[in-house]
Amino acid sequence: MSEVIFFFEVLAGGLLAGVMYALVALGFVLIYKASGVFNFAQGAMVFFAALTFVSLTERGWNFWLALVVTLAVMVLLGIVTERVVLRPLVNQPQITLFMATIGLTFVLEGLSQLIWGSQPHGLELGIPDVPMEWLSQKWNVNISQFDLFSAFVAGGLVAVLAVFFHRTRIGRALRAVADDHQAALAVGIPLQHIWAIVWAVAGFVALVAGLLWGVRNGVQFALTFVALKALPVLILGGFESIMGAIVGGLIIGASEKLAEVYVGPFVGGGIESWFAYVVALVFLLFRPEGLFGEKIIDRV
Amino acid sequence: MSGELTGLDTFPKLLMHHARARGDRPAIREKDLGIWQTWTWAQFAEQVRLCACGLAAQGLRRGSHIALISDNRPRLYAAMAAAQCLGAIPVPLYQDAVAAEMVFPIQNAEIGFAFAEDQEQVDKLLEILPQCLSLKRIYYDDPRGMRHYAQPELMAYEKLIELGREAHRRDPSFVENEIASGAGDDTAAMFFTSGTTGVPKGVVHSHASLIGPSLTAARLDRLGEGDVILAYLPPAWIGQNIFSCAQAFVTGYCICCPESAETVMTDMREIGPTYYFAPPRVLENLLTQVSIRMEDASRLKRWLYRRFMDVANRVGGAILDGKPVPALDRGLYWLGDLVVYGPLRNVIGMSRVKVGYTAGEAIGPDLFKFYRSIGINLKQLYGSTETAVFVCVQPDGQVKADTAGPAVPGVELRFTPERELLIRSPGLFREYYKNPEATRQAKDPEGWFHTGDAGYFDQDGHVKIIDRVKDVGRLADGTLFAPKYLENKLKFFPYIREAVCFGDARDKVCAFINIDPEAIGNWAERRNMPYSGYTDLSARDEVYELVRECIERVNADLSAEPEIANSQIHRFLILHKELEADDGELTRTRKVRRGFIGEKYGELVSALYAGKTSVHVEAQVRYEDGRTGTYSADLKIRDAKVFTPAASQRAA
Amino acid sequence: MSAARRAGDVILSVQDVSLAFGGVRALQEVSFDVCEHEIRAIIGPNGAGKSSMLNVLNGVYHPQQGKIRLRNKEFADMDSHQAADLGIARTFQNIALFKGMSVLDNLMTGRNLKMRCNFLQQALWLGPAKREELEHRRAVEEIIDFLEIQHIRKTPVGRLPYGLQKRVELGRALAAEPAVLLLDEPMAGMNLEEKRDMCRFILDVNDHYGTTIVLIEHDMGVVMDISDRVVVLDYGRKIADGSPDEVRGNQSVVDAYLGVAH
Amino acid sequence: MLYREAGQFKSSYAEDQGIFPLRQDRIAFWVLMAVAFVVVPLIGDQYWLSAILTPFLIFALAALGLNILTGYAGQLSLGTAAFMAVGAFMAYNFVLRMPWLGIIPSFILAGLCAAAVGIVFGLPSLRIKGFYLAVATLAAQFFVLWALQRFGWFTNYSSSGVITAQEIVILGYAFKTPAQKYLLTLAIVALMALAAKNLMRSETGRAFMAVRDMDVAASVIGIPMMKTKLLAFAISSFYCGVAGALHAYAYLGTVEPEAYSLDLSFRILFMIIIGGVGSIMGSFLGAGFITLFPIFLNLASGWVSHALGVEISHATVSNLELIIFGGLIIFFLIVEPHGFARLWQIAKEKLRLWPFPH
Repeated sequence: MSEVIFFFEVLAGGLLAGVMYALVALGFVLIYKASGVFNFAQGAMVFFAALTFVSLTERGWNFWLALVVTLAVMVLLGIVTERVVLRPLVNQPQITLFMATIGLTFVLEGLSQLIWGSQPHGLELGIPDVPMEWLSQKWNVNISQFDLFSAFVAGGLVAVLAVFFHRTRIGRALRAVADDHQAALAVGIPLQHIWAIVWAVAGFVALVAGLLWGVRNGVQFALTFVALKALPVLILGGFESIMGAIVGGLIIGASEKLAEVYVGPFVGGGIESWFAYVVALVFLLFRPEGLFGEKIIDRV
Repeated sequence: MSGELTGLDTFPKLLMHHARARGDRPAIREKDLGIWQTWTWAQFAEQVRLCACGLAAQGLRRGSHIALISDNRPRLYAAMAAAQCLGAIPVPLYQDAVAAEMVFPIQNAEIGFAFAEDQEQVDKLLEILPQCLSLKRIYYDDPRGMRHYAQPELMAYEKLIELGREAHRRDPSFVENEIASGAGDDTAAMFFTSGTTGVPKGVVHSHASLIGPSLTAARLDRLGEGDVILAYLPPAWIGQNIFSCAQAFVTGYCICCPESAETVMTDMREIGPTYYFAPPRVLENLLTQVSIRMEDASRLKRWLYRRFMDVANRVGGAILDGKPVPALDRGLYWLGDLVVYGPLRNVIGMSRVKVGYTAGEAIGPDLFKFYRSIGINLKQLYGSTETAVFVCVQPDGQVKADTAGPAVPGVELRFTPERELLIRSPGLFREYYKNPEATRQAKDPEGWFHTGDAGYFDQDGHVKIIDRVKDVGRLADGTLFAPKYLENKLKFFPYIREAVCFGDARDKVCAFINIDPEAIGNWAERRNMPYSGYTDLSARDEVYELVRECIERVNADLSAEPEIANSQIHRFLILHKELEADDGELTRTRKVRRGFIGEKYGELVSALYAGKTSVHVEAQVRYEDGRTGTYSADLKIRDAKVFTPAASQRAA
Repeated sequence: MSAARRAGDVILSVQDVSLAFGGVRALQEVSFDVCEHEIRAIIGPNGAGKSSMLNVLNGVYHPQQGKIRLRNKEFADMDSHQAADLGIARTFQNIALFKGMSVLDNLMTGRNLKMRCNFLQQALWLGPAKREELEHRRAVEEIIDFLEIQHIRKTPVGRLPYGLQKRVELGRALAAEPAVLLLDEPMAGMNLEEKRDMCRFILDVNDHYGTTIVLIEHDMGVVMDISDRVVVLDYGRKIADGSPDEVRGNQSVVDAYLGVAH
Repeated sequence: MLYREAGQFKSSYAEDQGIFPLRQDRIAFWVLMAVAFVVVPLIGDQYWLSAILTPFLIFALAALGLNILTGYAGQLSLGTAAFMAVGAFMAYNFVLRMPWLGIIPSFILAGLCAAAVGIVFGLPSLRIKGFYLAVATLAAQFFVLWALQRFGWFTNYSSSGVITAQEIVILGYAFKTPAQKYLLTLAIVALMALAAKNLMRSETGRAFMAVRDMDVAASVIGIPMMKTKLLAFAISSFYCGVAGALHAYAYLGTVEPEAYSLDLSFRILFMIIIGGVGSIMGSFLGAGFITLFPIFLNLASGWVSHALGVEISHATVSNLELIIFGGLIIFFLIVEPHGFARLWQIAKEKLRLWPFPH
């Protein structure tokens, strides 16, 4: 019995961690959907957002003020990125844009540490990272309060984004762009604005992810690596599907935790650094277009 | 003849000599399939031997003629030499001629054999086959598209070589025997003159008359087996034949055939010939290209180009001639050579040119100087089909823009009182084929060839050709009047498109001018002068002023030449319309028809001589869209300054 | 002109081929054959299934039903590598050249199946690898000469104008010395002069190398002039098959081209 | 301007297909070789040889490996460092466990091991392309490092996970001094660069580029997709493996798996972006730039702090380095996506046509 409970505990922990992965993956998906850019800098954006926020609060700023200012900075960053990096590279192959975002990663990493210093910071949002009392009392299952909170935030974010994409004019424009750049241009949507907006939204998502991850792991350089966690999620879920990012995140999170617990000991542990990738790869071999991607037919 | 070549009095003998003496050296290259495919002299000789055997097996006999219609290709030269081995006479025909133009030569020489480059040439020959009953065999070089031709006359060159191989196996000494029985006096080749008037004439040359001048000229320029030439002009023209065949056979240098007519420039750059010939129009096109491409260059490059071309203009020619030049200029020129002239020679493929010749028509002094100033040893020569090209050649160090140079050693020159140039030389043709009447007219009993060209010796003994004798007139005071000479001088200015000079039997020379609308248009634009077209420009005072300057510079030049100093241009007008071939004012080859123009615009001519300052014209104008209208205006007439002749100055 | 050309036995035949993408039926029970040395055209209005047919012929698409017979071998479907191996080469409607490579290299890739040296020999540029490379260069130069593209030999294909790219693509296909050459709208997007040149090259290829040619074309006029026999497709079905004259007179062909409702 | 190519014509295909068809280039190349092999070891000091030139050559080799895969065959990889790690640690193990093999065979075997690992991680390339593949190569990066750290056999059960490369002895001759190590590295790199050039101008290279440029067309003309892609992975990884072995033996001496982190993979990717994707020379130019640039930056910060009298901390310099690197990557992608190699090529074209612009 306790083994079953332990299993569910691990599973739940994995799923909740998966939500966190999904949150980062969401940022990738947003930008990819709207601009076809695989934004490797998403991790650096998470780091940049969290570091900016935490540095502001440490300087005694009010939580909300710091949040708004950080958001403003992220929006500005999105706009600048669009102007300086993406616009000159329009019509270049996707791989080129991808490499440009690797460059952007370096710039952001350097910039954030240059401005705020490279020492690690702790971050508190007021929600303790302790097991939910009633859950542990009633079923003896340990699930972190903070994890649940994160899950709610992520869920809320997805809901907001869904509304944004489907109900607002800008959202619909974004989807139009994702479907066909030429068509979007033809109906008179200024592509540059769209891109700037989507980068700003991605910045917002990065901020949220940064805060949540910051609480969990502390705000430090290692935060940039969360992006690496999100990549297998993307492979699994497909680059263009918000739903895929969520489901992929859950699968990766769960399988990773389970593997760590049940397989890890046999190979000496530490497998979470690569296990997610292997899951994704194995998956890919059977379904190259990802979970929610469309089957591509090569037309010649 | 030098020791090495003693007894080698025919081309086949020379060929076999080179095959022995420098068998491994390249004889002929062709850009084909991406690389310069090369025949060594030994391979060339072998190919010729097989081809000769093949032709003999096919019935080509001593003294019969074979037509060659092809661009410059190694196999063309092989076929030519093969025919000569057998004592047969190659008759190269212009490959761009239409079929009808080939009928006369083939009938005239009763040609039974023909070598054609490709399907296009074969088609022409097949078209005229019914008119040319003598033509029995046609060999083609390029089999492309020939698969379905079933005519019995046709045979691929490869097949001919195959036949030759068999025949050679049967009788290995056949070709050598045939070659040995040839002699220098045998006919080597026949060239048909283009025949601007009347029917073409076949100019018959013996081996001796081609080898002699070729050897003399090669010695003059110290050509040797290391030299390279690009064969890009029609082989039917004697010049091409001399440069890429006769002289190669004499010296053993390498002939290079370009890939196609379009790639001549690239091929030239790759090959980098050391010996070069180009008619003035080719040089002019090249210079135009240089100018156009330089205009697109960056500011810095244009500046460098302008600066250093100034230096080159000043001292380049002198340095090339080995004359003393101040050290500073020498330094500047060296620098210019590093950054401008050297690279320029390189990109136009003339880095390695030791000697370059131009001939055929008058060359503009600026054009001529340009090439010399950037260090290309371009020289002029004078000659014709009948004289095997080399009559006058400018030796190194005695190069002038406006003469043809002194006579080549062994050539005798003389001017008749009518100023016609007469020539006696070892290079003279034997006769016009089957045209004793014409032969008699051209070659007098003492062996002087009447060139029909008028000219005189300048102070240094260089021959100066001014015009055709029949066009040369006299002014009232007896001065030589060579209208074409004057007109050419005027046309060397970019602003002047055409000029028509009058003066025969009159007291002075006057001229009609056609401005060049493009050049003048550019000039006007640079000066922010709005204009509506040719007619508008031609009436502008500024333009008159510009043209007057040009004329006065010509006059200044003329004043230095005692023979024609009095034919300076006194008065001129700019015609209100461009001279057109459609209106009968120009020939189809764009030569002015002076007589016709003089009659058509009689009023203008009389106004020029009557001393008026303007003349009224009323004319039908045909617009570009085909409509006609009338034009009526007063044409201005202007005087140009004339200079006291230099000779009389000195006398005074 | 076609009467004079010698057509041989059937080299390629298609039997009852059907192809569908999801619910879209691109080809329905199409059958026809191609004789050796002939120029066989497949024509039809837009969306008739011409391109699909071509893609089936060289193994890019795999039909759900039907058979393809090449010489004496029968295939339910083949992959494109196998097709190339059997001597089928093709060009594409939207030029599919290797943009980053020169004309020469593009043509050289066409000969990859004929190259025998392994990569180690190539890395060392040893005798056999070098010899092989140079031999094939020579063969490719013949094609360059044949197609009159000497002047662009070393130009990257990306820099060439459209018409020349088409010609280079034809060259790449020819470099494989194919038995059957599939041409996918060889004249699409060309001006009149380029079309005339292309026609000449197609006829020359057929004549000089004896290559069997299957071409699809949208523009009827050109095809009728150069092909020996014509298959007409409409909505994935074969509606006519015969000499150009027969096809031209066929009522259903006329209807298909004029857009008469079925 | 410096070129005088009139008269440099080719009368055989061998000449025409030569690596340096122009005489001036041949001369320049041999002069460069003479300088690299003779002059540099004579005049180079320890620091230059061991801290700059040797690593430059090693990174150039790794960049060359990546360029074969990414630049020529079009398969983006982010796992270069992992293949280098395989090379380094396997070389160590071969020398350790089979000392009779000798250094060079050990290096080759290490390279082959890297190639094998490359093939395994290249397998996904048969199904996936582009970013998906790039992400898949990250799996190699993480898995290999994990394995090296986790399994003691690789490090000969060294407690710290650090290995110390054995002395390089070839046929009884020991390569000890920086100059000796430099020369060994140079010789290996030169030979491998030559081999790469030969490969890229042969059928293999054309097949790579065909797959890169238009994979459907490539398979239609008979280029086997699987073989070509896996071969690209194998050759690329072999180069990276040998570079890794040299990295351990000729440069660092002692290495731990962490030396081959994702950071190094990125660094090498930057080398080919800045140097020139799809260019052998570009690999060298890029490696040179990325190796020299931090040194220059350090020097420059020294001058600046000296001039302004401000102390610039090491952290600041390394952050600046990040920013400038990142900025340069973006700059190059925007201005000249083909990097230094293309700039070089353009300059050369200009010089050949001088004074004409085109």
